[in-house]
Order: sequence, then structure tokens, then C-alpha cells
Amino acid sequence: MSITRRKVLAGSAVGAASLASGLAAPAIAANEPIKIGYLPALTGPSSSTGIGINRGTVLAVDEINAGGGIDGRKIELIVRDTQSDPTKAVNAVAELAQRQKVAIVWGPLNSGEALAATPLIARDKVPMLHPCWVDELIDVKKYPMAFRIAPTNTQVGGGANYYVVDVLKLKKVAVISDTTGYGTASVNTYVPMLKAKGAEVVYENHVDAANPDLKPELLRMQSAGAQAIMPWSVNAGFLSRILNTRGAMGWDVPVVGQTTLGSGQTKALLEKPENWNKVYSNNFRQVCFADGKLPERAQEFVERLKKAKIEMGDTLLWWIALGWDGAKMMGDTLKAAGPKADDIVAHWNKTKGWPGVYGTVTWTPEQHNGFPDSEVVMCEVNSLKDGAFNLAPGYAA
Amino acid sequence: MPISAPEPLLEISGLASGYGKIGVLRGIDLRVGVGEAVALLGPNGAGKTTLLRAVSGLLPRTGAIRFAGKDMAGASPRDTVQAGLVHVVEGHRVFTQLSVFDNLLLAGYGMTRDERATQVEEALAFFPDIAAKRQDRAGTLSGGQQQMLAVAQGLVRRPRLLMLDEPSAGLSPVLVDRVLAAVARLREGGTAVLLVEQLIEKALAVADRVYALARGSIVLEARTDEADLPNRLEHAYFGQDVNAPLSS
Amino acid sequence: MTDTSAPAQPVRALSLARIEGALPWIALGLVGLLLPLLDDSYIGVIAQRAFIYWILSAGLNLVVGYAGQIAIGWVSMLTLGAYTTAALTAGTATPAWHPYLALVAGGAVGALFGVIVGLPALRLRTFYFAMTTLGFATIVTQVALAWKEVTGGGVGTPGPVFPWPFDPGWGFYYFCFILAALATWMTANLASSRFGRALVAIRDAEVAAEASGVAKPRLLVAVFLFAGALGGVAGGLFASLQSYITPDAFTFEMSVLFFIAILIGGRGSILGPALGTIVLTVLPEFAAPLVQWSTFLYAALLLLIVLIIPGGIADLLDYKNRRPLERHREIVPRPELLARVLDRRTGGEVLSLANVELSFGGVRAIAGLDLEIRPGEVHGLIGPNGSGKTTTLNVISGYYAPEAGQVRLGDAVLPPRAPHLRADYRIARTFQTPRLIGGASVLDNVMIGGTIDGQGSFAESLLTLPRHRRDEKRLREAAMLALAVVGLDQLAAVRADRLQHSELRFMEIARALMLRPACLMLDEPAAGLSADEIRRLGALIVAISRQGTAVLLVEHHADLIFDICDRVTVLNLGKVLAAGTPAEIRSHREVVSAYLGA
Amino acid sequence: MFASIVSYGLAVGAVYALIGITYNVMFSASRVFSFTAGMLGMLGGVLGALFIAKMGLPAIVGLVLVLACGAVIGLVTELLTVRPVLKSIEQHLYVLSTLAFALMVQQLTAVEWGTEAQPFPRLIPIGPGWLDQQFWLPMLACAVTIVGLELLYRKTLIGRAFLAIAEDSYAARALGLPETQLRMASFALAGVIGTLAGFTGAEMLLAFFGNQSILNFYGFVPVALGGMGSNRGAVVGGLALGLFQQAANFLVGGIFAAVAVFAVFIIVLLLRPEGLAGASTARRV
Repeated sequence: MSITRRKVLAGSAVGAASLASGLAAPAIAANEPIKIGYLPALTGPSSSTGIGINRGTVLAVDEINAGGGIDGRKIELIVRDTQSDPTKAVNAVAELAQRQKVAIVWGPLNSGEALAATPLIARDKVPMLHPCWVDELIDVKKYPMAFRIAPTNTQVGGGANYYVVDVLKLKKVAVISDTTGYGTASVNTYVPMLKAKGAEVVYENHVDAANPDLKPELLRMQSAGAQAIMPWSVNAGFLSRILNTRGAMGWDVPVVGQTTLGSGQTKALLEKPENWNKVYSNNFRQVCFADGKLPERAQEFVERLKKAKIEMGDTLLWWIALGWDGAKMMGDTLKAAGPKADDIVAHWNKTKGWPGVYGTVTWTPEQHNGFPDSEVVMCEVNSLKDGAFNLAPGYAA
Repeated sequence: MPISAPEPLLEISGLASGYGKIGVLRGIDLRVGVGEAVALLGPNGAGKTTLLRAVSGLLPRTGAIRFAGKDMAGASPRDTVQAGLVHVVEGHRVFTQLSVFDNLLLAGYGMTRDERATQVEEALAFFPDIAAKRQDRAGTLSGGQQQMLAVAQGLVRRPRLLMLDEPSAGLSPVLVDRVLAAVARLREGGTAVLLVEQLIEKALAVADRVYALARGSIVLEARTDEADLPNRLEHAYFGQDVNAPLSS
Repeated sequence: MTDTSAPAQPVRALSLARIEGALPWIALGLVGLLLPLLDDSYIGVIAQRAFIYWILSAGLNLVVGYAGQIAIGWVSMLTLGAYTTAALTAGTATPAWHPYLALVAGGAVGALFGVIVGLPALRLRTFYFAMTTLGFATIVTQVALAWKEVTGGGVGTPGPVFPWPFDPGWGFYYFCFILAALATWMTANLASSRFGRALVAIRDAEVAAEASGVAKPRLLVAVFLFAGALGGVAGGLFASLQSYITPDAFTFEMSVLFFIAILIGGRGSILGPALGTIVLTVLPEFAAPLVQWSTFLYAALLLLIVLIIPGGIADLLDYKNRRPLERHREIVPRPELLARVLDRRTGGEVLSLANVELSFGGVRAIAGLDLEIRPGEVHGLIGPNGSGKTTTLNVISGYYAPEAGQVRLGDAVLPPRAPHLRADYRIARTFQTPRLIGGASVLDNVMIGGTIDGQGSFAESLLTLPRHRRDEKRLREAAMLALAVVGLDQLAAVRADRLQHSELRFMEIARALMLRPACLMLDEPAAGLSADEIRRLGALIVAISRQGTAVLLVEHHADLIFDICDRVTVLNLGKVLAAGTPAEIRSHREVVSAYLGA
Repeated sequence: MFASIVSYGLAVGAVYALIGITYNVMFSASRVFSFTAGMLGMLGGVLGALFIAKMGLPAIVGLVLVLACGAVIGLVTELLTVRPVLKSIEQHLYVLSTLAFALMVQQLTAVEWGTEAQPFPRLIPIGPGWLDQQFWLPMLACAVTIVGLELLYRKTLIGRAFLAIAEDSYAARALGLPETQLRMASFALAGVIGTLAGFTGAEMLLAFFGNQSILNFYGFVPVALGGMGSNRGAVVGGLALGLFQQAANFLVGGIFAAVAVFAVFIIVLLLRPEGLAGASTARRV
């Protein structure tokens, strides 16, 4: 990894030394690296997303710096591992914004920390770019400098609901989540959306993810006549239990839901591979196989990853792509608008159809959610290959 | 010491012990000869139990302890038991959840299986009362039977010296006699006994020699056949020799 | 020795020590006050976090460090306070409250649940209690998850934003600072009051605390109430600092952090845990690469502390108690000062037992005992082992309820099974094994004895209101006097566990004298004393009785009994074998033979 | 549906019961309640998955290695966290020392093994349904442990020595029983039982560092309800807890099951601090 505290210290030592040698101030500024605050959860619970995203982010920053940086100035990532702990995120925001005076904050990558960090970053008037899905995190009035480079929960759930109701044509749906913030929020948002689409929600519950036995829950769904299960959780153990229980019951019902359904961890916890059949998880059109081929941008990106010897088998392509997009977006912006906060925000507000690997981003002054609905799709989880999936049956290629 | 004293088995000199900060014993000198029965008497709180605990290693102590020619200064209870110095603690503390037989087997912990079997039988032979109840849980025994069991536990190792702490406590007079009779038989069999007792007369009847302990020190040592012993004991107990007038 | 004035010098030394003890606080306060001059809001956030954690820890310190209750799951108070304040401010359950009012409500909810969580401590063993606090912490989190309408469920809810003057930024910083200072001040007041001493006594010498009239339930409830309130207030501030709270913010690790901070700081200290809290809040910021190891390191630190320096930081800082004491110390009691300790209004009543019976599991420990202990007399109680002396003492002390018969003081029947009420009757006692608070000064140990003479309430002590200050002054003077009486005044400031055994025996007598006892029971006071010390002890006991106190002396040292007793009762098999003057008893053949076991 | 409650309830209950026995075995020898009981359960699963799934060892070798590790960790627990504080047992420092040690091991596991739950290999390929090993393996382990302990206590001298130490350690010491060695043996035995619980329950609970706190609490509930030191109480309490929890899961569902268990635990303890089957202890003056 290219970002350590030692480097930060070394950087400031160089700064101090050059100041002492009496060089002209503008020259220093021109050589000083541009600091980007970065708040991934690299350790602790639910760190696998962070690790995946981190690979893309680090690769992009390294490439930008290898290519001469931003007008000769290097990008320096100041990384603070939040460990999925909001209190660490709050401390880190204060440090990044006030002490390090970073130009942009990239992250936090998890909603739990982002909920606490966003108002503070807004208070400190630092441009913020993040990939968290919780809708409330973007609000142009409360947080005018915060931008999202990923879909919202509404979009994600909408994609899944669309697939169940409009593609699979199923009307009776069971919605289940774990008790985390993400899980409960998802259910609360999606159930009304499903109902609005004319589906009947025959079961709805939050279950402790540590609960070893989900059979009672599935039996209830079954007896309620559910035709599809929609689980909302990022907990692989929880999801695999649903799939295993479904398999053990011999219940041939499609499972449609969150991306973690297709993660390697979930796969590892399956009792038998068949339990992964008829499971469709959220994914993103730009990084899915259609007829055995990735879209052009993604294909090119995969080649790049292979060249840089970045491991893909143990993570997901869209995580790496998202990490890459985030860093790339910041690099492009700094190049175009410079490191001043207002310039960055102004630039972002004008972004239209920015071609990311993960998604095509468009922001306006009124809309800081940049991800297009059309790119939120479902995929077949048992088609996992090199971290990417086939589009679910029923989508036009 | 009388000249006819037998060869020493247990020799203690300058022993001090206590509980944490509370020093109970000071400068104790005491000896028990091979095959000798010695009574250790003294009023409540004089430190008799403390002395036995210190000797068997249940309490930390300073001073010299030699047993059968071996230095026992740093010995643990396990060491002293293995050396043949067995301490039957106060209050017939047998293991109530285990059978009589198991209680005795435990006393032979660390011996070979055959040795243990024979010696348990030997110990049981001493106490026909409990031999009949060998499969009963020790908790179902009466107090006297429990005391006999405790003494029998002490015998399993064929000790050279058996220290008994108030074996008569809480027993009816008949049972006291039974227990003390067993002590007498032991002595006849050549086992030395150090007996702590409240019942002075009964203790004196069993013992060859007597020590009296008061306020943590030995205040009297005598043969049990010496004249005027009861009077001297009384003095030792009530401590008139250390009396000092008070001005209040 | 005709000088009857109590030596004042140790008192002066004590007040000097108090000024010295305040220095670290003044330094910490100055740092806190001036920190905003750095204008580094990162430091500000870390400091706010330290203040907030300390507000909770200050209260928890009374529970853990002082009362010795192992409440591992105290993070639940933070959770409750945070959600109460946040939900009331946001108006999810009720019309929206003003943030400051909501903060007060957070404190109130914390106080309420502090008591609910604390109550099991009155009945449960340590480990069980630790488990219940953990269980409660889990329940709170589960409820926060489930009660979506109010708490926002797993999504969480925004924290309160306090308006001017304590608005976010340095305003809020000063708010946290002031409240932390207030919490420190109040806990320090309490810790140095009779309530604080009683808490430590419950931890280290529960029996002695009871005998001194400490009502454990009431005291613990008050402490849990206060600690819960501080936890709740800290929670409200925490919610504001975090700007947004979700149930996952309140982790078990956080609970352990508070707990470890206190233990690293040292039990029975306030400065130590405060430093511990600061260190544990700040440390992770300097050790970013070690972040994932932080819990491991805290736990390792805890293990080291427990195994190597159980006294914690406070012990390391306590250089004064490492100064060597004079080696050959003599205890010279000054009975002539007694008249100033014991006031005569309380004496003059006879303690009597009438036909008391008690048996344990079929064994009759006391079988129809009559006993009369008269004021102004020393009454000796002797007998062989198992004759019922200790049982008699325990019946009088209220540990056992007699199956028949009564214990009276004058005309009043003493309530059975209520040891903590004996002090109200001015019945004091000492113990076979001295019961002391090893970590507290000799003076503090003695002041425990005067607990029931305090007038001020718990709240008055928290705020050092005048009544509390009068109490303290009076108790301190009385304790110094009592120490002068037993000859230990020079050692008043020394930690009690540094004393010799014989000194502890006299210290216990001083503690008992604090009650100005109508009846004083001494349980083997001469055990472990030298002949010289026994003689001085005898003279002291006689002098106490001559002030009009009824003294009951259980003792094995027959010479002491016969020398100083006015009357002796001999017990055997739970009955009176003989009673009379020492001379009569001495020549009583049955007594001699019972003693000699004939 | 009923079958699901019973099979899962008994299986989970058997794991709780075994953890309860782990508490008891340590308690009997030392009068110490150790926070390491849940840790042992957690390690049983993690080490089993490590040896068998990651390192590819045969299942039986893996099991033996896991139990051996358990015994060693038990010994370390005794040496490091119990013996040094045993002298001042009334200060309850053991609560802190064992908690600290358990937290260290848990954090080490989280860092080295990862914080994601990982699968535990299926050892015996029969099932699904009732014959599934995840149901009968914990029950079998529980039965084997109970029978084994009973045989140990009734038929061997060392077993009787355990009982003797548990009843009256002073008298046992006076009798020349090697108290320290017996205590170490007890902790090693507890290590074996605790890791066995984790190993057999791991297909259900997964190899997950977070199982430690769950097992610590749910393993303690049967001890608290059944009376400390009583293995029979722990088994009855454990199975009852498992069934209750599953039934609550089914009947009221989700979050409230956990709340119900905690509520019952606290209420029972407040009404009968010595447990439903235990006897009260004497006072200390």
C-alpha cells in the first residue's frame, strides 16, 4: 500500500526543510502532494468490501502518480482504517479535515460510518465522494458537497423489485433482513415499493444474523405462499443459511436480493453447490457478462488488473471497479478543477455521463446521486467467474 | 529431656507461623520420638491447630523441621505425607459425596494399586463400625463414624507419625473412648502419635509425654507420669506465671 | 503524658496532602481550558471524546473502583442516554424537546436504569452480576434495533445538536469540559465523604461496614443512580459528538474500554482512572497501524495490571506510601483522652440476653443463654472451642436470629438479622481477624466507624454543601482523637495495609470508639499481641469501660481475662457453666475441669 | 416445524450444556468462573476448520489436534490467569484476568482468522434432515462427555480426587492430594470439553470469532439456572435453553427471542440466586 503515516510525516518533513532553505512558497505548493482523505474499513467486521474497493483505489492512485500526478503534484491518500466503527470514523474525519486539510474525502465505504461522518464532513466544508447506498446520505441542502458514485438503496431495491415483479412475474414475496442498520433500512424502504408495484408482501421480518436456525422463518414464508424470497443483508453467514435451509426443504423458490448473495464467502458456506441455483443478486450492467462477454470498458479494466497482478478471484470485480472509479473520478476532477473545494464541487455539479468502469456518472446541482437506474441489474450468482457474473435471465443484452 | 528418650522422629526448633500478618506461633521447640505418643494441650487460641498445620506444610512457616532425619523446612503437605508424617485435620472433614471406600482410596493417592488395596483393608480393619459401611456415602455416617473414617484415612499410608487434631471434638463420650482406644492401639503397633486434645485426662491417659501451648509458645513439657502434672497444667492454662498487676 | 490535646500535626499534614493531591487536577484543568487555543479541531474532537468517556467512567469508577462491583456492561447507560437524548430532540416519540432538556432526560433515564441494572448486585455473586450487566447491554442494543419508530432501528437516528452557547465546535467542547469537570468534582467529593468511605468498606471489609451501620442496599442504590445518570448524560453528549447514532456504535469493546480504563487507573482512585481514560482514548490515535490490535493491547494491558500492579496507575503515583515507616514503633494509648471521645449521654444501659437459643442443623450452639453486660464493667466471656462464644457475639451483632429469647439494650429489643442496625443502638465491635480497608489511610478506616453520625445526605456530599463539610470536619476530628486515644495518631495518614498486626487491633478499637459505644464487644483483641501490648490493651479496655461503656470481652488469654474483667461468664456447650468475679471463676472447680477437659 | 424446533434446539442446547460443563469443571477445581469457556468453544470451531478445511488433515486427526490445543490452552489459562490470583480469590481478580485473556485470544483470532464466519467442513456425509451431523454430533458429544465424566468420577482415582478437591480443597491438601496438578488437569480437561463443544457445534454455528461472546453467555445461563458445579443441572439447563430459544425464535421470532432469554435469566437469578437446583451458601462471619 502506498499510504502510511510515515510518508505523511516524511512529506511534512520535506515541507519543513524546504521552508527552512528559503525557497519561494509557490514552488513548494506546486510540488506538495495533494492529500485525499480515505476512510475504508480494512479490518474488523464486514471489511471484505473495503478490501476489494481498496485494491482498485490504490491501483488508480498509483497509476495517476506514475503518470506524473496532477500537474506534477502527486496524490497522497491519507488512509484511516475505520474498522466499521463509527467512533473511529468521527475521529478520523476531524483529523483529515482539520489537521491534514485534505482536498477531498473518499469514503467512508460503509453506511454505518458514513451516517456519522457525513454531517461532520459537511460542517468542515470538504468535498466528499462516497459509494454508500443509504439514501439519506445525499441531500443537496444539508450536505451540498457530498456526492455519490454508486446507486442508492432505492435504486438497488428497485432493481430487485423490478426483476421479481416485472421480469419473473411473481406477485407473492417474502422480505427478510438481518437486524443491522443496512438490513432494517432496506426492508423498510423496499416493502412499500413492492406494494406500490402491485406485489403482495406475504412475509416481512428482521432476524438476528447470529441465529443459527432460519428454518422457522422459511417455513413461515412457505406457508404464507411466498413465490420469491428477497433477503437484505451483507452477512454471508445469514444469507448462506437462508440458501441452505431452502435447499434442505427442497423448496424451489427464487432468491432475489443483495450483492452479498453472490460473494465468495456465501459460496464457501453453502452446504452443496446446488443451493446457489436460482439465486439472483444485484449487480451492475457495466461489469456483468452478457452472452459470455464483458462490456468493453470492463474488459479493458480486467486486462489492466491482470497486468498489475491484482488478485480478483477472492473478491468481486465491481468492488475493484468501484474503488478504481472513485480514485479516477477524483484524479480527473483535480486535473480539471484544481484542489479548491468550491471548484471541485462546481466541477462535480456539471459532471455528465462520466464513463466509469463501474457505472456512468451524472451529477447536477440538484441531484448528487450519480448512478443511472438502467445500470442496476440482477445477475446469476452461480455464474461467478473471475469476480464477475452473468446477467440474470430475462434482461436484454 | 529424660535420658531414656527414644530416638527422635520429629524435631522442631525455632518454629514460627501464623496467618498473613497475624503471627500465632513463636519459637516453638518440640520433638516426638519413634513410636512415642505425645499430647499437645493448651487453651483455646493457643495455636495448637496452627502448629499442626505448620508442621504438615498447610501453613507457611519459618524455623527448622526435621522428620526421620530429613529436612522438611520447605515441604508441601504432599511431601510430608509421602515422608510418613500424616495430619488428620480437625472437624472430621471427610468427603461426604464419596463412599467410605473411595475416601480411603484417596488417602492412598499416588501409591500402587495393590499397595493401596491392602492398606485400605488394613485401615478398615481398625474400625469395624465403618468397615461394614464401606459402600455408603461418607455423608451418611454419624459424626463419630466420620471421625473414625478420618483417622482411618490417616492410617492408609502406614504413617510413622500421625498427627491428630481434636479427634474427640463433637463426639459422645462412648465414641471418644473408641477413637482414643484406636490411638492407643496404633501406638502399640509402633506408630508415633502427636495428639491435640481438649479432654486433658483422656489425652494424658494415652500419651507418654505432654506439651502445653499457651499464647503461641510452649509453656510446659513433661512426662505424663510426673507428679503434680494437673496443677502445672492449670497454671500453664490460666497463665498466672505471666501475670502482671495492672494499674488502672 | 498529661497533655490532653490531640496532636494537630497530622491534620495539617493531611490538608497539605490535599493541596498536593489537587495539583494534577489543576494541571489537567488548565490543559483542558487552554486546549482550544491550539485551534485544532481534531485535537478538539479527541478531547471531547475523552471528556465524554470520562463523564461515564467517573460514575462507573464509583461502582467498579470504589464499590468493587464488576459491571462490565455499563456501555448500556451510554446507549440509553444517547438514544433518549437523540429521540427526544428529534421528536420521534413525543413532541420535540429542547436539546438541553433532552440531555437532562437522558441523565434521568440513565439514573433509572442504573438502579435497575445495579439491583442484582445486592443479591448476586460477582461473576453472576458481571454476566447480568452484559446481558442487559445486549438487551438494550436489541431493543434499539427493534423499536424502529423511536430509535430508527438499525438505520439509527441523528444525534442532538446543542444550540448556543454550546453549539458544535468549541462551544460543545467547553460543554463537555465543564460537565467532565463537574463529574470529577462531584465524584471526588463523594469519594472523600463518608459515603465514599462506606463504598470502599463494602468492597474490602463488608462485615465491618455493616457493623458500623452502613446500609449497603441504600448506599448502592444511590451510587448506581448517580453513576447511571452520569452514563446517561455522557450518552447524550456522545450522540451529539457522533452526529448520528446506530446500535453498532455501542460495542462490547467500548464497554471493556471504560472498564479497563478504570482498572488501569487503579481502584479507589479518581485521578488514576481519569488518566486511564485519557490514555485509552488518545492512544489509538497515535497507533493507527495498530488499530486492529487495539482490543488485544487493551486486554494485554489489563492482564498485566491485574497480575503485576493490581493498584494501577494510582499506586505508581502514590509515592508517599512508599516512604519507609519507622521500624520500631510503639503503641502508646492515651486513655486520659477518652472522656473527650465518649460522651456519657449514651452509656448507662445494660445489654442483656434472656434465654437465647440457637441451633445449626440439629446441633444446639446456644441452649438457653442468659447474659447481662453492665455499663462501666468489663465482662469476660470464655469457654472451650465450640462452647458458643462466637455464636453469642454473632447473635448480639445481629447476624443470627435467635430461635428463642431476646437480646435487649436497656428496654429496647434488638431486631434480629439486622447487623447494620446495631450501630444505631451504639453497639460496636471488633473482629477476630481485623477487617480493614487496606488501600485507605488509617484515618479513613477509623472514620468509617462514625458513618451513622453524618447528618448530610448523599446529594449534599456530591455538592460539598455546608452540612457535608461540617460532618467531615467533625468526623475527622473525632477520628484523630480516637486514634490519639489508642496511640496511633502519628500513623493517621499511612495506608492501613502497611500497619503491623498489633496496630490493626488498636485501629479497630479506635474505629469502634467512633460510635461512642454504649456497648463494645471485643473479639479476641489480644491475639497476636506481645505481652507489653496486651498490658496496654488491658489498661485501655478498662479505661473505656470506666467511661460508662459496657464491654464484652471474648478472649483466650486467661490472664488478661482474670486481670481486667469485673465479671466473667464461662460457656460450655452453649450454656452458662459459671458466672462471677474473676476470683470466683478462678477457683470454680467445674470451670477448671471444663477447661482442662476432665 | 416441531421437528425443526426439537432438532435444532437440542443440538444448540447440547453445545450450551457442554460450555456449561466447561465452566463447571474449571469452577470445581478452583472456585473460579472463567471467561475462557466461550473462548474454548469458539476455538473448537475455528481450529477445526483450520486443521481440516484449510490444512486438509483427516477429520479424526483434526479433532485430536483441536482437543490437544484445547488442553494446552486450558493449561495456559490456569498458569497465566488463575494461579497468580488464586491467593486473593475474594477480590475476584480472576474475573478480570480471565476476561483479559479471553479477549486477547478472541482478538488474535479475529486478526489471524478473519472476522467473517467461515464454513466448517462436513465430516460425515449423511443427511439431510434428522441424520444431519450438525444435529446429532453435538448431542453425541454431550452424551459422551457426560458418560465420560461420570466414569471418570466414579471409576478412577483421579476422578475422585477431582470431586474431593471440589468439595473440600483444604482436607484434600492435608491428605496429600496434589492440588496444583489436579487443578491443572481440570483446566486441561475443561479445555478439551470446551473445544469439543465448539468443534461439534461448528457446522451449525460456523467457525466464527464472534461465537465467543455468544457461547460465553448462553453457556453460562445453564450454570446459573442449574446451580454452579452441577453438570446434570448444566445439561438439563442447556437443553432447556436450546429448546426455549428455538421455540421463541419460532413463536415470537427475531429479536425478541434474545430478549426473552435474557429476561428469564435475570428474573430467575434475582428470585433464586443460587440457581433453580442449587443450595444457598453459608454466611461469611
